[in-house]
Amino acid sequence: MAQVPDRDTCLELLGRMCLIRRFEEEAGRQYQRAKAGGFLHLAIGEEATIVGTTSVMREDDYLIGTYRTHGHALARGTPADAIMAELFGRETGTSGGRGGSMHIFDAERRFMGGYGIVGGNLPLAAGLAFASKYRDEDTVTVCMFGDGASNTGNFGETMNLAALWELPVVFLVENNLYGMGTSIERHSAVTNLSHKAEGYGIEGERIDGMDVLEVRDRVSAHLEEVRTKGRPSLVEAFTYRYRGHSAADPEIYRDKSEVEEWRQKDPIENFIKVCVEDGVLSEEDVQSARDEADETVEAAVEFADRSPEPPLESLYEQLYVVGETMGWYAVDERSPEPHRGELGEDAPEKARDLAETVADRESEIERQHRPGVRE
Amino acid sequence: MAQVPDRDTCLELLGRMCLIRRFEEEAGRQYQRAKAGGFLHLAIGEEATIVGTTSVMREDDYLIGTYRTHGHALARGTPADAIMAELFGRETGTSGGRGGSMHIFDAERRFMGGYGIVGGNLPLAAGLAFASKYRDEDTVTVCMFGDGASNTGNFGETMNLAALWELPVVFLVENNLYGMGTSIERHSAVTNLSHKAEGYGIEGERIDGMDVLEVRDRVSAHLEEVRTKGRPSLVEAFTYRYRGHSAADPEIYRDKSEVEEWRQKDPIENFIKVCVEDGVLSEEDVQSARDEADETVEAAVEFADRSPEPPLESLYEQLYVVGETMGWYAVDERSPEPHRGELGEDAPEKARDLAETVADRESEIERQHRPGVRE
Amino acid sequence: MMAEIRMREALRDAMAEEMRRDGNVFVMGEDVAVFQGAFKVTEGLMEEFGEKRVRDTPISENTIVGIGVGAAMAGLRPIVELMTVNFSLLALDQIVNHAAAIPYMFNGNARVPMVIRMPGGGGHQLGPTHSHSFEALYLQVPGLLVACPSTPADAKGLLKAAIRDENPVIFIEHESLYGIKGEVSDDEDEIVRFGEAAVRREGEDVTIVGILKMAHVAEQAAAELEEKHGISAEVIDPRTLRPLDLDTILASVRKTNRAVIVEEGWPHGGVGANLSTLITEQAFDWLDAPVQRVTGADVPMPYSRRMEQAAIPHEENVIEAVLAATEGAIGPGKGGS
Amino acid sequence: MMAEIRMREALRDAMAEEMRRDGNVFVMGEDVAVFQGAFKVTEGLMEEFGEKRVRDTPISENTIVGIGVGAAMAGLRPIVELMTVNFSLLALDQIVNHAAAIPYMFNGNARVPMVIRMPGGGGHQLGPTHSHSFEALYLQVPGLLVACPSTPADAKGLLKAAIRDENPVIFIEHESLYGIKGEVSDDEDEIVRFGEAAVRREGEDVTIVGILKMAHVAEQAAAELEEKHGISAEVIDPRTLRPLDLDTILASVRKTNRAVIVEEGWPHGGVGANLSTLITEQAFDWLDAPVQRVTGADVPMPYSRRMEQAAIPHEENVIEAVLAATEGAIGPGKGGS
Ligand SMILES: Cc1ncc(C[n+]2csc(CCOP(=O)(O)OP(=O)(O)O)c2C)c(N)n1
Ligand SMILES: Cc1ncc(C[n+]2csc(CCOP(=O)(O)OP(=O)(O)O)c2C)c(N)n1
Ligand SMILES: [Mg+2]
Ligand SMILES: [Mg+2]
Repeated sequence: MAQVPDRDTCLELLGRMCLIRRFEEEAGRQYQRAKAGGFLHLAIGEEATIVGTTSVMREDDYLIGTYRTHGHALARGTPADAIMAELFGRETGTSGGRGGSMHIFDAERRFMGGYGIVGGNLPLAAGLAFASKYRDEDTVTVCMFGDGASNTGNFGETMNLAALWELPVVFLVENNLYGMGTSIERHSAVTNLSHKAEGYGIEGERIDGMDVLEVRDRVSAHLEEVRTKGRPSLVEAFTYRYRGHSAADPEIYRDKSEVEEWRQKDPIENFIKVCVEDGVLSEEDVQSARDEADETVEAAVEFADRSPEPPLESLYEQLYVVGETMGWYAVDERSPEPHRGELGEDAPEKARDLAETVADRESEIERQHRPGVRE
Repeated sequence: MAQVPDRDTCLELLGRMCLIRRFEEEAGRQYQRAKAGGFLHLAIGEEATIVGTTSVMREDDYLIGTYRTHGHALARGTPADAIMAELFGRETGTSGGRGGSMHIFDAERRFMGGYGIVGGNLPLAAGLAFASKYRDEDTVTVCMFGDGASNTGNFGETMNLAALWELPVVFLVENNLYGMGTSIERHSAVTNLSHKAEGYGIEGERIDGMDVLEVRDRVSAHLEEVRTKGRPSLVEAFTYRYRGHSAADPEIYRDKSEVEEWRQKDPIENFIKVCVEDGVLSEEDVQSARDEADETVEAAVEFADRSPEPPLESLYEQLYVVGETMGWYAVDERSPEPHRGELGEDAPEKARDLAETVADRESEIERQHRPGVRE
Repeated sequence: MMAEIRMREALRDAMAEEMRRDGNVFVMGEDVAVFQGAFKVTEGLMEEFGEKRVRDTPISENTIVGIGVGAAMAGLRPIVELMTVNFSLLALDQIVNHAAAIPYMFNGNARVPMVIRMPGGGGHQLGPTHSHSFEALYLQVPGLLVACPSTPADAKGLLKAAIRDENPVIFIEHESLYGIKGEVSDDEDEIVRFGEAAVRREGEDVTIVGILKMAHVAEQAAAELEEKHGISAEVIDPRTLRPLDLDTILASVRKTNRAVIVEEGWPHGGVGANLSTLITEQAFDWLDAPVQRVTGADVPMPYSRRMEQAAIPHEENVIEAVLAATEGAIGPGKGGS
Repeated sequence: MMAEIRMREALRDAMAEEMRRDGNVFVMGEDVAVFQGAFKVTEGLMEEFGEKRVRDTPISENTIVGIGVGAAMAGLRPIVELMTVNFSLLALDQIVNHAAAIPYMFNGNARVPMVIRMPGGGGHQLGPTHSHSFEALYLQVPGLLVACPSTPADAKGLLKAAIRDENPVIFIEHESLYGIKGEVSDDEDEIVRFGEAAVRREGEDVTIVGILKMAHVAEQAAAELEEKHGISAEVIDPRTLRPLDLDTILASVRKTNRAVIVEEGWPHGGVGANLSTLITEQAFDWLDAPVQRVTGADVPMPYSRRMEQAAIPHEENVIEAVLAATEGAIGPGKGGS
């Protein structure tokens, strides 16, 4: 077992993990209240993997993740306000309400995004790392993805290319034993994922993703090695999500008892035990970490709630950068207005017109039959 | 070194290898004469890998390959006539002149096709094997592909799925050290491809692809194992193509001396030496194998030459099967004829009309600027 | 016998009936077995047919489709479920360069009798990577058939036809329609043939063509047009886009002299653009106004609720387009009926 | 200064000039470095710029594009070459769900300034998997720009613009045009802006719109129409399909009252269908005949030489369509000019 770090570090780790836990719980609640829409993938249970990793990253290192990355952004320092606002689809969200829960983004903190396509972030990670190397910077990219993603074509392609080009990436598999409702034995021929990239020349290590200190310890070693040797590595963090894959998952694919077993390894409770036993933190420290998380999340909900929705006339904004090389684009071609190409300019009023006619209602079908979207 | 087999087998192996060599040389010549068009990928140098493999396959085993598969079809027993006719774009070709050199096909001999998309045949191979397993047949699928194809997303996906579902496939990499003009060290992080699928649970073996007896020996062991244990395996045959990637390759990426070195390991010459030294074959046997190959190929050219081109009015044939569930389809929408949907029936005359107007000429641009297509 | 069932049940029944009928039919896809389908469409299938014929796959879209193609070439009849159309982009090489091309490229010596089912469409705040409508992409490809059912009865009848058909079929479902109910025959021999449009409502003044969820939006708009504007709209659901029953659409347009196409996808090069062109080419002299299109907005789908709704067509948009089409006949009169 | 150079040289020069100008520009793709490009377009680049900036890749289309996207997000300006459009289907997820979606989905907080170059088209007997024309597929996607140059000058000017542009650009080249020669400026500051069509030939009786190789076929047909039929055709090459300079096309159609669109791709939902719809919507009252389309045949491209030629449009087809458009104005006269 890794050594217990200093008090500040312990407070930091605990604070972040509590914040993620609280945030996710609240997000789930807000989703039930239909404040947040779409799919909602919570990382409860996986806090140690996330926080352990980000706590040893440099500020200029890149992080990139999946559709389950509220926690990753929080751990990187993105304000809870902006993430909750994104879940609420508000203008003040990390992605201005355009991306939603699956597409959190914070370039300032080098959280290079959550991505809805499984495996889609792997090549992007290689691209970020390529840019660092191209510019002779010694930043490392950490790419987090799921066990299920290790079966995508992108996995093999990216491992080979990253190894071949010696790109500075730590590939970190959050192995939570399931890709949606399919258990790892049913989706991956080799279930020890730390070996999965060996054929591409990338060595891997399996670590206990429930133990924030082990994650810190091992990931920092990998970061160091990748940073100095300039070669990619693979870390398989063995972890678990307590909740369903997304909000509407009936969880018929696993036993309640399995979830209970994993709860015994709870990353937060166990870390607290270690810290209190060690004496580095007191019960009061723990309580105040929890309280602070509560407050932050409560404030985030309030913030999100009073934030405005993105103005409907911004529907076509940010799609293109207009400039020297392309002076205009056609905003829309929806009848019965004339084609914008004829007017030659972007025209937000058109968007507002369209939007306002319809935005405050949903179609009949929609209302009558909210489908049992389960993902 | 593997034991020399009986006389009949030796004659068979020699005959097939000579036939492939001659066929490929002649194909190259016919391409220069513009009798064959498109891309032309020759397998000269790779005959031992091809013939060694097919010689130990059962008749009901499936074989599937790439765009470099004249030899594979020949080895499987497809008449040289039909392959040459396909290269000539004739009706009597294996694919009726629709597929060309890259898309040879012979279901009758269970040669399930050559495919132009690198890596595209890997999932198909898994599908063929899946069908065998589904039907409780003990046929094995042999899937041949290049070193370059091992970098495609399909490789990883298919290896995992084949291992997971225990599909009876022998994956055989024809490692000829180059993917087009890119040498293996420049395209693959791990250059010993026999290890490349280990992370997916498939063990591999590297064999000498220039030695037809070793190929026979090892591939038959793999076939046996796959057939009985019902698990996929990987064979890396180390081989070489003497010719350019395709007909127009200037070969600036390798030294002439490298080619010369490999010519010393010529699969046909060395096999002849072994057989003659062993006494199982005489010089006359060898000569008559060569003569027979000459004759077969000469006859194939004649056959192809006098075969008719596919009738232009068949342009739309074989696109769909029309029947119970779909009674018709729109043949074309090219102006100025009325849309066929209005007539409700397939109409070959329309195709002929279109075709005849244009077929005997090529556009000006076309004629003036035959582009330097190099692939 | 008819029973009122939901679209997802109709689809399930179609698969179950065909699997009982033909041992070569099997289902594979991500989470189709143990999880019973991301949208519950394969519910109960694993229980009835076992894991051999109802198979969970890893997340490997191109290979899943490719295994289907290979198995079909060897004589099986795979039903491949891609969890949503959004992920089908990862499988497009196997769909276009393999499934669609193989029968033609091998001169009919190989056939690819398979069905690729996939739900799509927006409306659930799934954002820019999960809300695509790709009908317009698939209808381009020769060698494919493309179905897009909008009712439980069509879903069942078309899926049964698709499974029996010898060609590769792209079977597009709409996520918002899985829950709608409708009368569905339980005659196991009944199919809906490809290439036969359905006239959902007869009318005299304008022809509205809508697909998938937009077939319903079109019907609702037609009802309101009748009620509030005294306009009699004929509503047509093509049901399949390849082959496309243009005859039925043209017959209607030659009667009404006006047409509006409603789709959820992007405007450039969309289903509407294709239909508008075909109609104009064939019935130019019957048209009293240009064919109107109502489409999704030309953006990746935004997440925010009101914005997403603004990007998706609604009855209002259809009504607006119909009014433009019926009042917009400026200039000297056109020929035709 | 102008020099007569080939299209492939013009493209190479565009890349070389922009690479000299901006150290963030680099080129990657299969066989672009040592082999100097499957079609020789990157000839000499590795020699000048070294292997760091001119990079051979493994055959991993989706990841090649994805690396470009990631590098662009981090501030580089990648030029990714896909060996041909046919293989771009393997990269479509990164192109559509990532490159095109990212700027919008992250509300402009990320940009993807990259160029994806790829040659396509038929005519060289490459058969069903290697002869695609995918312009119609790419023009559908919001977030992308789409260029399709037909002359060396446009190739250079548009590629330079594409490299400098902040948006992801699909840059489609035609394999048959690499060898054509034309006058090209060597002014390093000259670009061709996106969204500006070129009028290749002025005329009064009919507007012919053609892209890529079909822009040349259109011009040749126009010459023959003048000579043999006394018909004066205006020929327009849109040069970019996103954004599309519809204004120029409409101005022409409002003058000629007739239009013919020529493309090499498949007819269903093609470039022609899109253009025909746009023209008809905006200039309905000016049209004396339905817009005619000349397209490739609705089949995977057959290999056999004459058959392939039969599947590709030629001058004869264009002339036939123009004659149909100019004689086909039956019924009462139309309004407009
Ligand atoms: C390419 C693709 N295929 C399918 C999906 C649907 N899907 C979303 S999450 C998921 C499971 C992913 O599992 P894993 O990679 O283990 O990550 P986890 O959700 O467990 O964190 C699936 C199948 C998708 N988003 N993208
Ligand atoms: C997906 C895809 N990308 C690129 C190409 C172009 N291409 C054709 S063959 C080839 C090289 C393949 O090398 P390898 O797999 O080693 O096979 P070999 O030609 O050596 O037999 C390339 C890049 C293609 N056909 N398909
Ligand atoms: Mg998982
Ligand atoms: Mg090779």
